[in-house]
Amino acid sequence: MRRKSILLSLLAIVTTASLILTSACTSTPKVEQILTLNLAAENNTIDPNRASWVSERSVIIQVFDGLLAFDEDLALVPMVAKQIPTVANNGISADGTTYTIELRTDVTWSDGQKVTANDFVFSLKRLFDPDLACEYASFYFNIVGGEAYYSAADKTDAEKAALKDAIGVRAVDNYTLEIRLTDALPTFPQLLALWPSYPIRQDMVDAHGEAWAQPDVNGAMPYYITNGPFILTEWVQQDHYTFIRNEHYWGTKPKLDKIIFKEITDANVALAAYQNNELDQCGVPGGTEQTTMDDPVLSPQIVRFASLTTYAFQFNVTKPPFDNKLLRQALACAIDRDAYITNVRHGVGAVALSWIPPGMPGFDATLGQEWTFDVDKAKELLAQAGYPNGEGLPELKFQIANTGANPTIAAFLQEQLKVNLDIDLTVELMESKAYSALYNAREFTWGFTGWGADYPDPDNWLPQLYMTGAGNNKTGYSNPDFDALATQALKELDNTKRLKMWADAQALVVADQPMIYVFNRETFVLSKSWVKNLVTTGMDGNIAGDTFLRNVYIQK
Amino acid sequence: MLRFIVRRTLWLFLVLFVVLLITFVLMHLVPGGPWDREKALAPKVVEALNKRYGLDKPLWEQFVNYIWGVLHGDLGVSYSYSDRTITSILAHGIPKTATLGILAFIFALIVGVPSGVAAALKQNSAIDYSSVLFATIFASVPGFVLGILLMMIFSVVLHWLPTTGWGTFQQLLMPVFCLAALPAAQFARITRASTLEVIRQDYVRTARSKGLPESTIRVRHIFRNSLIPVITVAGPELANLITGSFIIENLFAIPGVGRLFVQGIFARDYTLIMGGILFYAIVIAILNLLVDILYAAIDPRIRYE
Amino acid sequence: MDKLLEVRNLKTYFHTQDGVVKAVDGVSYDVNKGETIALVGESGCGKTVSALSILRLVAEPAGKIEAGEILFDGIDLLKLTTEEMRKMRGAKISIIFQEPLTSLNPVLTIGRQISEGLEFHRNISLNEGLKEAVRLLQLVGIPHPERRIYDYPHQFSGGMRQRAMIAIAIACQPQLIIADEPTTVVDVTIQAQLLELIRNITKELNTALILITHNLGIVARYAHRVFVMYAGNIVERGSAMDVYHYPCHPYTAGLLTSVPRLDEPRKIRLIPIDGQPPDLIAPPIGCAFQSRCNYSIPKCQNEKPPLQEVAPNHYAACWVSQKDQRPWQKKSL
Amino acid sequence: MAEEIIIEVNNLTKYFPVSRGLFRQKKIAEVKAVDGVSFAIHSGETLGLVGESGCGKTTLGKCMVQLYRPTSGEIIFEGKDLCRLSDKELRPFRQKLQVVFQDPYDSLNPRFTAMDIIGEPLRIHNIAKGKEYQERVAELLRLVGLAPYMAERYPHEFSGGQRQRLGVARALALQPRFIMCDEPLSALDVSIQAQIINLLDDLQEKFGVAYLFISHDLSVVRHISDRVAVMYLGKIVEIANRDELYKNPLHPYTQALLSAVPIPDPEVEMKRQIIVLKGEVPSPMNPPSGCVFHPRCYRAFADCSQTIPLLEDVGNNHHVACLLYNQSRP
Amino acid sequence: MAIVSKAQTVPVRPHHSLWGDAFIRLRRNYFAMGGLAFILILALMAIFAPLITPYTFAEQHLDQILESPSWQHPMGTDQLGRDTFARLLYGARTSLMVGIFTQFIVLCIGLPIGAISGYAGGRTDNYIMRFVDVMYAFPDILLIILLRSVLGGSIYMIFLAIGLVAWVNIARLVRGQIMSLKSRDFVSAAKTMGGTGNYITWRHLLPNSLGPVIVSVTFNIPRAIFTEAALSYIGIGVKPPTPSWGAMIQDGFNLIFSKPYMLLFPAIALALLMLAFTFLGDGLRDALDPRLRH
Repeated sequence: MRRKSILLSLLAIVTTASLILTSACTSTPKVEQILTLNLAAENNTIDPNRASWVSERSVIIQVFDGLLAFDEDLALVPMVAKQIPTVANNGISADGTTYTIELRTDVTWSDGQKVTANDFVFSLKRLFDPDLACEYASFYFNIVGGEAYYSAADKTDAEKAALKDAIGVRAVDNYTLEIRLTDALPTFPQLLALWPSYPIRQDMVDAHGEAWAQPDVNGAMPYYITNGPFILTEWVQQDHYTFIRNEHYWGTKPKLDKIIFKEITDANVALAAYQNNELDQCGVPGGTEQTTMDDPVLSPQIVRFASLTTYAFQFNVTKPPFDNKLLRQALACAIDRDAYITNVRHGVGAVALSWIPPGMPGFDATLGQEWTFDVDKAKELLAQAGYPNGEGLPELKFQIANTGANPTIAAFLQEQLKVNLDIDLTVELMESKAYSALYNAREFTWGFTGWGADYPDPDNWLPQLYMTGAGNNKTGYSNPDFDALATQALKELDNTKRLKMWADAQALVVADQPMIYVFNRETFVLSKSWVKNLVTTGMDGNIAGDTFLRNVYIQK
Repeated sequence: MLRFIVRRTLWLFLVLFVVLLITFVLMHLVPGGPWDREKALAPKVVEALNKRYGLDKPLWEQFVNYIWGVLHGDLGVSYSYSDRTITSILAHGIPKTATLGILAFIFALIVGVPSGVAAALKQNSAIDYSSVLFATIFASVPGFVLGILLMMIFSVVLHWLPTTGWGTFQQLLMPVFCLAALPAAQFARITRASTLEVIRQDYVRTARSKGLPESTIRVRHIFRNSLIPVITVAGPELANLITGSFIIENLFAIPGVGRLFVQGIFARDYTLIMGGILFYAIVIAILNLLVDILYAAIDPRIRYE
Repeated sequence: MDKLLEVRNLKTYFHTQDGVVKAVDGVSYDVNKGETIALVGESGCGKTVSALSILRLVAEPAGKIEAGEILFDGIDLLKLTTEEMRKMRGAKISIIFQEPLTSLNPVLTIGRQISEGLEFHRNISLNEGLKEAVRLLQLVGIPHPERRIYDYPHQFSGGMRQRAMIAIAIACQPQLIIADEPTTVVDVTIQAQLLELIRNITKELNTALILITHNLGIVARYAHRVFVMYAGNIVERGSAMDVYHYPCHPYTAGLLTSVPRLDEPRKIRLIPIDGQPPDLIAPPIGCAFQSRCNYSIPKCQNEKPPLQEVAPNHYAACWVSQKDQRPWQKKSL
Repeated sequence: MAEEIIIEVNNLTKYFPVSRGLFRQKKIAEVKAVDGVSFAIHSGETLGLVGESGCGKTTLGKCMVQLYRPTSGEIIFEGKDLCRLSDKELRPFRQKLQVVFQDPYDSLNPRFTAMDIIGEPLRIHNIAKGKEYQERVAELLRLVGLAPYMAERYPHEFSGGQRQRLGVARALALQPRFIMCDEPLSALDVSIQAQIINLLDDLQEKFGVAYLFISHDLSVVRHISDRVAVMYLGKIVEIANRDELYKNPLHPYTQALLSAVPIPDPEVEMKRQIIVLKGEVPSPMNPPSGCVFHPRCYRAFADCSQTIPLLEDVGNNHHVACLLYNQSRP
Repeated sequence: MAIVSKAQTVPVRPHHSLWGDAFIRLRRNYFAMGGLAFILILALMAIFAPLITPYTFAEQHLDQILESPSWQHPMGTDQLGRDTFARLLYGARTSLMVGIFTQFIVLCIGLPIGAISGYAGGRTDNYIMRFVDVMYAFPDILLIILLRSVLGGSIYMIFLAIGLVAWVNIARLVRGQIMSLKSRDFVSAAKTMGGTGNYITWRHLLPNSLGPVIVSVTFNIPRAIFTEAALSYIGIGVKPPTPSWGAMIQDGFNLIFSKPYMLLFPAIALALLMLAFTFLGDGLRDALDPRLRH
């Protein structure tokens, strides 16, 4: 019996080997349309309702279409919705609280069933399921009844069911969706382009529970019925994802036959894999940008583009000594951001003097010019702040998470203060979660943060960080003028007026310097020359061009 | 012997309990929780998450619940790999990590022990010096440095081996070598030392006085006795290897358990940490027991009551 | 007489970090067929090394036989190849070591350790070897040998281990057995058992025996001829009777007077040999015993006395003795 | 001979438990190393204690100097039962009860100099300091036949005999009244043994110290002892004055022991018939019933396996525990 | 009174204590002496680093970033324009400190616990050993990471975290040593002289068990340095701007494809240090091995 099985397996090996050999020999001149990319992270979940990380989004956007989407210029375009809802086309009620969205009728799931308004209703209600605790649900708390249901974990099943029914989302008919908001939210359409609002198949969830978005023992995804350009056929956890083209796709079908996402977390190893042709795209480890640009083979393969991300040194303005605005301004003038970008980052990235990055509505290039690098001004401000030549200054502490290039930037900051103002900075390099905990508890003194766009609007950038008591306002910044402007802007339905308000609000913040803005990120990756039509946006995740992989093809 | 095994197993339960308790306490002393992120979650969300995973209960209750679950074979659900049970994560990762570890262990034994014996039998010869030097050099380079150097040579320059991943024989070569380098060096050193000691023993002289051929003396009289100290280190070493190495698994992108546990700590994935430590402690205990049994098999002087 | 073994001018040195230890420095002795001779001396005098040299078992690389001839049945053992020498060991010449516990492999059964020599020298199977082992254990007086062959050395008592060693030594019926202090680690009653056993076996098999010991009583009881060693040299040789009754070297005489005897009236005071044996790395130029000798003359300091016949078949290496004056004999009588 | 009794042993037993267990060790058996032994030693006297290895003679010796705490019985020294004293109470008595150990390699701390070793008792009891201390050490060295300049040397730089001299000097440092000599010669070469025997003799004469001289060498014991006790399997089987015992050994075991000692004279040996005992010493974990010697005894009779013989005086201060001579059987 | 005879003198060789003897044996071992010399030279260079290099470890030259080795910067510069050679010298301070202080902590915990366990024996020993069992059941690296996270960021806490995990081996070693020494006659001798338990432990047992402890420490020092390197890879090593070899290797690791020397210099330095300690440890073991005496 044992012998037999050995023989059988030998036979299998021989057959497979010969198959591989013959296929290799007889391969047609046609290039295989397979793209291999690196996700560079491991995902917790690929359930659209529950996902929260960029690498999760990278997977979800390959296989799902939402009501709306962002185009190459980050403008909204309709997907499953027939058109972008506006007051003009009756998609939005005059008070801005009721959305009525017409759906396309030709959109199908990967198993051939039609996508209907009920799929969206199910998804949006599930998003607030208190037992699921979806992390992005708070973005949608403007939906009537959402927050109440979300907080009902301790209630009885009957009460929960009642709360769920009360959520302001319903299918008017199979292809008409109605969403009611508590307050007007001009940026709500943008939220309809984000993954938590993507449709989900109720039958799969009912039948398989949370396993619907999980692989079976062999790594296959039998219940992950989706409606996007690709189908996820395989998720070998901690190893790779395999996507194939969705032949039932309603839109333009992708040119690629197959995409593979690997999960190589080490940047150097990814680069080695890229050089060994195991990956078609990879990032470069921080610090190697210049040599990559100098490399005659690699330099033509460089793809670089600005990313909607701003990095800043943020103060805890509620505690001395950083409650002193002049001190903050002095420090802002003492940092040579140009040298950092030009020398340390080899010109990759851009100096930032304000919070909202270029390429986004609300960006203002004129802001923050008074806080550029100027040692004399810095010294003067320091004296005005009450610390002439740094005398009487208490020990300055700077906390930073020990990830990526953070130690380098901390060392840079430390040396800048030493050289320019003769201030000794104590750097506290912390483990990531410990830093986050300290930071969320607002017990840090001076830290380092980065902010990337969830959606391209000041809504996502200003109120959350600078309104008094807002969830991500870690600096403790509080400015009544700003609060007043922001409260207004959040509800202003006139887009031009709205953006003007935000511009004014940002100017208030920049003047107070609760953060020293340092730089905007630039994505810098290598992409094989045979990868054609790679379209990138400022909101791309770890994979450059992940939003539009449906357009990519291979040409050798 | 059976009594001994039973006694050890009973003792194991107590050890595991204490290990879990200490881990639990340490884990909760570590600043930062599973939901702490730089981009903070809304308080409502954190509240919901805590409720979902039972983290809103008092610590002692969480611990009691955990132990109760463990006694029923339920190791809980991972927070960072949402809704995957720890059991399934372990079941998914252990075979890979163990395969890697066992191969590395075998490789280390095959390379280390004979070179140690050879070095001892030809003490102070070129073989001796070169094997010691070689072993020490490989043991002196951190695993991740060795790994990336190998990758540069075999993948980037020669294009012989794939850099990363799991599934094929070629993908195993580099990680196995990296894992095996240090234990191989250790085995070589220990074997050398113990062989040197054994060849000085009286009974080897006795064997010679009987007129036995040198090969028989080496195999029957020297080798078996010089293995005894090797077994002592082999047990923990094997335990280390089959519970995986974060560094090697991370470097070669191997979906094993070794990297999971470290990530578990960084993610404050409490159940994953506890599961990892539990797994390690059990492996250690089983291997120590095996070592003891093996001892008794090799050395008849040892008998367990 | 029929000479079985003749050792001529054997020199075995140890090369240590401190210098060359001349453990055996020009030793000659001989053994007749079926005869028992004794090598007597204190620890470190070279008696064990000279015996190990016969089997070429001196621990290399430190120890090395530098010169000399060891003729066994007319063949010079030092000229044999390693393989030829291997065939000698156990088959023609065997050895019983002092420490039976460390001399037996702890992880092999007694039976296998007895049979393995037989397997190689007689080309028999393990099973036949074990059968033979049972017979041998019976011969050396171990009860239930058919069970005990499966025991490990640690399950044997000290006396039984030494019996097992004897069984190993006689397994191939060698012509010469070297017994290196075979009873030092056992008690008197066991010592008596073992020595009687060895004597009976050697008599029965007509085996020659080299008995290495420091116990003068044992020598007196069992040896035909005696070779007294001191600091790597033989200082006196002769028949047991001659050496005990007319010691021709002051060292031998000193040994005899320094031990209390049960058969004589209790002495008020023992007469010890003062001092210590010399350092073998830098032995004195003249007589090695000179510094401890109460009878030394100036010549002793400068010239090393050769081993010369001082009476018929009685040799001694002593300048005083050669002048036919042996003050120590008068004193001891 | 009727002198002051220095140390008296009454019905002494020492059992070693054989135990196992994880936390609470359970006793599963006992090794009866010393089993009901009584005798006394007078001042200035040497009691020889002979027997084979494992017979309990060393255990007995160690009990007497309280290196082991006996299981039961008493040891009377200067009117006190040492077994009842606490460690702290014992300390003043320790000065007067000293030991010379068997192995001169093992009994000297390899990292101490000769001065440290010999002076250790002086330091522990704070007896001498500074110059006085050095003088005392030098005097002790001279006393045992070593030169004072050797005080700076380490044990490994001495020969075996010299080390044993160091051991003796250390034992003498506190001017004890009793020294337990635990096989002090067995690790030494023949020619050196006589040196140490003479040294011990001289010192006894000089200081009047009493010895318990433990040995397996009957000729040496005869030379050095005033009285001799023979031990077998934890019990004293015969005890008598030296000359009486050697001239008239009564116990079959004593007879066998004496007969087994080879005489360094070929002529004598040729004529001598020796008694070769059967078998080996049984395990003290489960000793034979009745007379513990009966399985090996060449004169044993039926009753020997039933009745335990008591140590009784058969006249001339000669005690023997053997049914052959036992008058008062129970 | 016995008389000192001429023959009672000892052979005229220079006399040494056991330590002295061991040192003589060690001196004959060229590998070990080479290792010791390397360590000492490195330590001296680390201590006198300011005299050897004009740069400090923190000094940034933003116009000289990632320069290849030259006369000005013998080992090149890093991504902030800091002199690699200077950082290597100052990093040696950290790495040696990690090695030495860790072992100091290990000894502070392991030595007394091992000694108590070995000397007291019985129930005390039993409980301590059971606790050691528990410690053994922990995976070292995970425990270090946990402790590291609990204890926080300071470099001293790295010592403590590694030390808290590594003491178990020393304790076991000392316990074994003391248990075997306890039965030696010289200990009995001290007891019969009235030496107290404390006295015996400190004067007799511990000094005699130090040999293997020293050997073990020699082997553990590089292991601790190695652990720090691994922690740096994981991202929880020492904090900037203090350089450690582990952190430098980690930095260089990221530049392996563009500036390999950034990895090679610290990696080679670390490997050499490891080799040096290993050779020294081997030499010490041979020199202190009591069986090689006589």
